[in-house]
Amino acid sequence: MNNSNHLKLSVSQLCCERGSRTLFDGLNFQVNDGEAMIIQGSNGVGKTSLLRIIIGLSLAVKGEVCWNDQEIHSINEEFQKQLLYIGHSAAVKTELTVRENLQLLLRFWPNDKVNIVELAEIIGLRKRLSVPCSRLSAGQLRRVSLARLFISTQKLWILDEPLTALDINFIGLIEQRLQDHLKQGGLAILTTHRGIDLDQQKVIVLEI
Amino acid sequence: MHLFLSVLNRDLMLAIRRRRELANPLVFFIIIVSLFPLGVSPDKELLREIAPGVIWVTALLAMLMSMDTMFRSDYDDGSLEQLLLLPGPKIFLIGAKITAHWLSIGLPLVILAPVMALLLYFPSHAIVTLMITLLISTPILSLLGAVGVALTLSLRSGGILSSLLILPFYIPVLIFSTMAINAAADNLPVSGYYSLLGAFLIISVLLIPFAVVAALRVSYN
Amino acid sequence: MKEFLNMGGYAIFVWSSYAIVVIVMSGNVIAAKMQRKRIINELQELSEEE
Amino acid sequence: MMQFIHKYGSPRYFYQWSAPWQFWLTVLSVILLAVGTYWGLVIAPPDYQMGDSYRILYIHAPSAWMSMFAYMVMAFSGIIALVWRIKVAEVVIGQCAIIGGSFTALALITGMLWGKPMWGAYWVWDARLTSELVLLFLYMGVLALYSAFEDPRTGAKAAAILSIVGVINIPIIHYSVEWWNTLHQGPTVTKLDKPSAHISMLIPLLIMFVGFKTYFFALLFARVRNGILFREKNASWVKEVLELKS
Repeated sequence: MNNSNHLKLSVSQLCCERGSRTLFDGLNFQVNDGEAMIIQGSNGVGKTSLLRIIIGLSLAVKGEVCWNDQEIHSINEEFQKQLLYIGHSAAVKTELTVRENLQLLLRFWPNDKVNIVELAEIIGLRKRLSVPCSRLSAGQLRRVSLARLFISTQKLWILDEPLTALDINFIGLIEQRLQDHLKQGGLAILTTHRGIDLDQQKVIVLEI
Repeated sequence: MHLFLSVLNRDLMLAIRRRRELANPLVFFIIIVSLFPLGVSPDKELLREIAPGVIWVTALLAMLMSMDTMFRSDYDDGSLEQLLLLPGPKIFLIGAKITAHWLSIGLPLVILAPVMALLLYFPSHAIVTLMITLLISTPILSLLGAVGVALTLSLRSGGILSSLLILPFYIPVLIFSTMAINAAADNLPVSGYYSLLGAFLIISVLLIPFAVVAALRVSYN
Repeated sequence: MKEFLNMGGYAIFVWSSYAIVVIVMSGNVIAAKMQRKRIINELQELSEEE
Repeated sequence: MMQFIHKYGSPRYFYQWSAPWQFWLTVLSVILLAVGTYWGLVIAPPDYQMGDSYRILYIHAPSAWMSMFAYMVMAFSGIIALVWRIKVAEVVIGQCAIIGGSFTALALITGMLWGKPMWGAYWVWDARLTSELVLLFLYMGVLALYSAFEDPRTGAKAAAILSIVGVINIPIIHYSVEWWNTLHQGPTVTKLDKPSAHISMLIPLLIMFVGFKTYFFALLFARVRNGILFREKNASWVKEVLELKS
């Protein structure tokens, strides 16, 4: 099932409320392997809430999210094995050094093809491996958390504003990585304010 | 199990980095206990009388102070949601975090308690009982505290509220522990109290992690 | 009647406790009624806006 | 079971079927409380040792009992709310906490007023009073937590978890307090408890119990109905109901 190349994530009749106001209702879409979906919309329309519902962290009021036609909470384990989520907080422990943070990433999401030094090379922090992350800039912190993308064996990428605080050439790197991921039959759902250029016919844009 | 160990390892590593912050509850414990002779009276008899209660209540407060460190920083920097998205049963994850918290706060308290007991002229033959009750009970305090913290995670002033929620649940542990210590001081048998506290511990270990998972789900909704 | 009110010397305690109970229980009822009024007004304003 | 709960738990349907219940329960509670009070204060003979002061128990005991009962109801609806995600159950939690809290306060106050003549002090660390006090703390916790969230649904879910943990703990707390009490206090104190069994004394007590219970449910229905109206303010059926009202 997992390594079949017919993966899809489908959302049907999704409804989300915050307090008394309804963020969105009757939301439907489907993303197939090799496709990326970019969610756009002004602040507070519920982009992040939608992502949190898709990854199964918070529950929708109505409707369901399906991974390969199975409701995600019924296949929690299997779904989470395929899931890579990066929220807009970096999830980097500032008490720890860059090396230790990368070690943590590799411990929780193992990938024996990559070693720490290569990884640090890719995200351009090779020389800062033993610097505590509290001394890194916002952009550098972001890169540490985005290192997840370069060790990822997961098929479904959910990225919340991945490009914030990044410099141009690293943005290029991320876009390249996304392209490869889609080529290898992966799926991606991301929110972003600034445009991101990917192979256009593979991109669905959702306005909420 | 692998999940449990790796999370435990992670949290302990973080605890070592935060040791100054973690020392605060212990310092608090020492200071408050030594305030009592100043506030009440340095009278040997009286201090020996109130020692179990004082040490226990203070230890309890010190634990409460430290509760927020269990999830707060992970929640704020978004790594808690990453952990919750790891494949595998969530109760192992929670169990690991609670264990780490106990190892970094509860255990030091257990080791510190005898010293404070001596400050209050507590009879040395009962100090072992004091330590054993703390050893059995502080994990229960960590477990119950986890529920409170998890419930109030998404709130601004979570810290104080969570202690309000949890303190009443500490009462049985407090009662039985202090009763055990008093019994030991009077050279009465204490094994009955141990088995009761042990039973509490087992029940808590079996049930509370599920409550914590549910509470975290609510906090993320 | 007099010694009924006197409650065998326990008048203050008996009567004050009964009084408090009456106050609180009726207070609860009134509170519920006011809550209802408040909500209905609010909802009517809401519907008038539309 | 599930269909049953979903049917009777759907806000609209609940609002309909609860209306007559609320009415008749109110009537019943008024009658029972009136009869019980009269009987308890006038007809029932004075107790041979406590004199007339024991008449306080006719309101103390039911309050104490209802304070426990309300917590049970709260926890039970908490389970329903968490397992089946029933909106009505969520509403019940918050409203139940308020009512139960007031009963707990009543039990404490009346207990103290009873204690003054019996023990010569307004407060004695009697097992029953103490666990009542702890119960008050538990209610305070639930209320504080419930009101801390600006989204009532989240608040209700959080309060549900807390009250379920609480309901497991209450017996433990109760027995630990009892034990502690028996160890630290001589048995000389007259225990705060139901009057020594004499039928003419027990009948009014029973009437009061039932009266308090019906009162509780009447009030609960009223508050929950209000809560539902508020929670469902955007639903069409609410507008219909209100058009009838206005």
